[in-house]
Amino acid sequence: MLTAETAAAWLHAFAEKINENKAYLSELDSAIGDGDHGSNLARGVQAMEEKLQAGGLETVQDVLKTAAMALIGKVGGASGPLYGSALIAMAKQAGEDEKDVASIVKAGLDGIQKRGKAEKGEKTMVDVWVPVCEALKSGALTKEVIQNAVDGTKEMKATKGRASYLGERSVGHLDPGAVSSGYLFEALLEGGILDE
Amino acid sequence: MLTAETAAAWLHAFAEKINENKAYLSELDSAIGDGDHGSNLARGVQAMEEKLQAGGLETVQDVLKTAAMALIGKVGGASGPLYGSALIAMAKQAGEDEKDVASIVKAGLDGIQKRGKAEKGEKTMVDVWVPVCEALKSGALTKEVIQNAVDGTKEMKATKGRASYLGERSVGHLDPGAVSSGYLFEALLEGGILDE
Amino acid sequence: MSKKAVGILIVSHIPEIAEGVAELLKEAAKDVSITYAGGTDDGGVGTSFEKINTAIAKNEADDVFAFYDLGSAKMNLEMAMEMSDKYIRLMDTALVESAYTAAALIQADAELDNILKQLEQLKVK
Amino acid sequence: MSKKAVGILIVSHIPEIAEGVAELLKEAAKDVSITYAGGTDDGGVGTSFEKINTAIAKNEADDVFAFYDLGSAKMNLEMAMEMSDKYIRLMDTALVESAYTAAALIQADAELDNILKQLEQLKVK
Ligand SMILES: Nc1ncnc2c1ncn2[C@@H]1O[C@H](COP(=O)(O)OP(=O)(O)O)[C@@H](O)[C@H]1O
Ligand SMILES: Nc1ncnc2c1ncn2[C@@H]1O[C@H](COP(=O)(O)OP(=O)(O)O)[C@@H](O)[C@H]1O
Ligand SMILES: [Mg+2]
Ligand SMILES: [Mg+2]
Ligand SMILES: [Mg+2]
Ligand SMILES: [Mg+2]
Repeated sequence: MLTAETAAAWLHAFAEKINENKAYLSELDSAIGDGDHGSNLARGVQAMEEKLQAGGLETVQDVLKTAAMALIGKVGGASGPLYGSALIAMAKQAGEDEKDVASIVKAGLDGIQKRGKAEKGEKTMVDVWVPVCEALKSGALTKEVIQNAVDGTKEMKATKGRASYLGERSVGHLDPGAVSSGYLFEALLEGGILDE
Repeated sequence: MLTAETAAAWLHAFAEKINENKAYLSELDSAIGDGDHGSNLARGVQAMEEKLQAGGLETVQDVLKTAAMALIGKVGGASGPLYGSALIAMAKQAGEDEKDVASIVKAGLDGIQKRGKAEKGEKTMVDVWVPVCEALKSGALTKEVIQNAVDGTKEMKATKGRASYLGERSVGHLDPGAVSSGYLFEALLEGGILDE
Repeated sequence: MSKKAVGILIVSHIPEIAEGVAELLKEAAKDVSITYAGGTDDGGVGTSFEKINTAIAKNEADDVFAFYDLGSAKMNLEMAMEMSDKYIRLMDTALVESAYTAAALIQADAELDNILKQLEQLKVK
Repeated sequence: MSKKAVGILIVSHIPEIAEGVAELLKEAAKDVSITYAGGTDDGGVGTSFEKINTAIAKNEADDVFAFYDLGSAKMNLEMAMEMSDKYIRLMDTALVESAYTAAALIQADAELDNILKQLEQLKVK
């Protein structure tokens, strides 16, 4: 169940995955971007962890909004406003119904798309969020769904974000933002939030 | 008559006029450009004077070429490569016939146009060089010809150089490079080079 | 239109670019309010929502042309715009060239329509 | 095409812009030779024929894309080009955006034709 506590634990697990894979994320970004996705997010989640640990957050909405502000303030790259917009939209939706994880994540996707204007198939984090939203809706989110979505970005040609400068040359590489979004949803699964 | 001595004297008189009118030229450039034409040329003619005074220049070609290199090296603005290209072309033509001032100045105009691609009527120094060349050819260069050419730039709309960013807003102001070119030709007249 | 009515904001991933572009513009537009935000909070490569907010607030105009280098700067700019009371015109035009054009035209008291028309031709994003 | 076969030259009126653009490009193109010339000989606003010559010479490539900010930089660049043995491709494209595009594509081993085609769309001068 999603509560202020499990939401904080979810984001904490996400932060741990980012920290563990910081070098890998930047390496992926080196191939088709500017090589900073890992360090951008590591900087962001560190600020997020500090805010979350400060405590005093009583609702899911509070937790998500606090995380959003930290990421917006600290990331420095495109992923900052994108994850930030996702979390702001998710916080707002959690204010409506903090138990409905599928609707909350869907609101996050809408936030990302409002900010970045990317559609499915443009080799961005959207290519993970879309199938995850679908799977959440039908109660069928699994590690495999996430992994397939992440891997699916490999053969895509980037038409949004920095990788789009490379055109055809972006094909054959995983999208770093898709990989980091994969961590977010793995952390969601592992946190048991979706269990009845 | 144009000789190494009178050519150096000509350029020296030009330098003096630039120094005297440095503030005015920059003020003109403030209205439709970036306000540095006077200081650009002052820097250039100072370097030119140093080189010319070092001596050892035996032909008109030597004098003009030395002046060219100094201006190219030091001016820093568009007028550097323009006056520089003019003087290089003039030096080359002087190598053919150092007495034929009309042909030498015409070569200078060609050099300016090769470099800057401006035609008559675009509110640049070309609008002074063209009528001066015509007057030199028919042996009728006067202060009035020069002054009319300079003043004529006032009502033109700039379509080349920095002033072209202003479009219609450039109308009503003298072109600074036209004014400085006016000084060059006044110095030519005053130096008695054209006298039989 | 007063020269102070319309301002210019420069956003870049690199502090030196943001500052340098403002300097270039100042040469041709000494009376125009030009503010800038470059780099992340700690001066690294990237953009900072906070720095952009500050640069918007510091601009003396309430109607501001905003120019940026790359897409991620744009997203931070958009977030800041949404939180500002000022009218920010986000331009998808060539950073240096279009900011210079706008600055020179504002300085010369050009009409807003005229400025917009000129900038349209510099759209590259 | 080797990454070192094609280089990039940045020319600006402002030293900080030239250096900053090179820094921005390096993030996405760490193996590409990028040299720059900004400001006059004495560090003022303008361009320097000498500095441009040096930046051309220092570039490791013999085939160099050259990007500039404003027209007077272009004229100095052209003079320097005429005196260099290298093949300099003078681009009338958006300085920051097109230099970034070229750098990213060279780094990714894109074909020269492809790079030229992409840059064509960024022509603003
Ligand atoms: N317009 C967009 N819409 C959705 N996601 C995007 C967009 N632009 C970039 N991204 C995501 O952001 C990731 C890059 O993030 P990051 O490296 O932090 O930013 P930057 O490109 O500014 O360095 C990409 O891998 C991609 O997933
Ligand atoms: N393309 C061109 N062709 C001919 N003359 C030009 C051209 N561009 C600029 N000029 C001349 O140069 C003058 C400006 O010189 P200056 O202020 O030294 O250069 P900048 O514009 O680089 O600051 C203009 O007044 C004009 O006469
Ligand atoms: Mg990146
Ligand atoms: Mg980045
Ligand atoms: Mg000037
Ligand atoms: Mg200048």
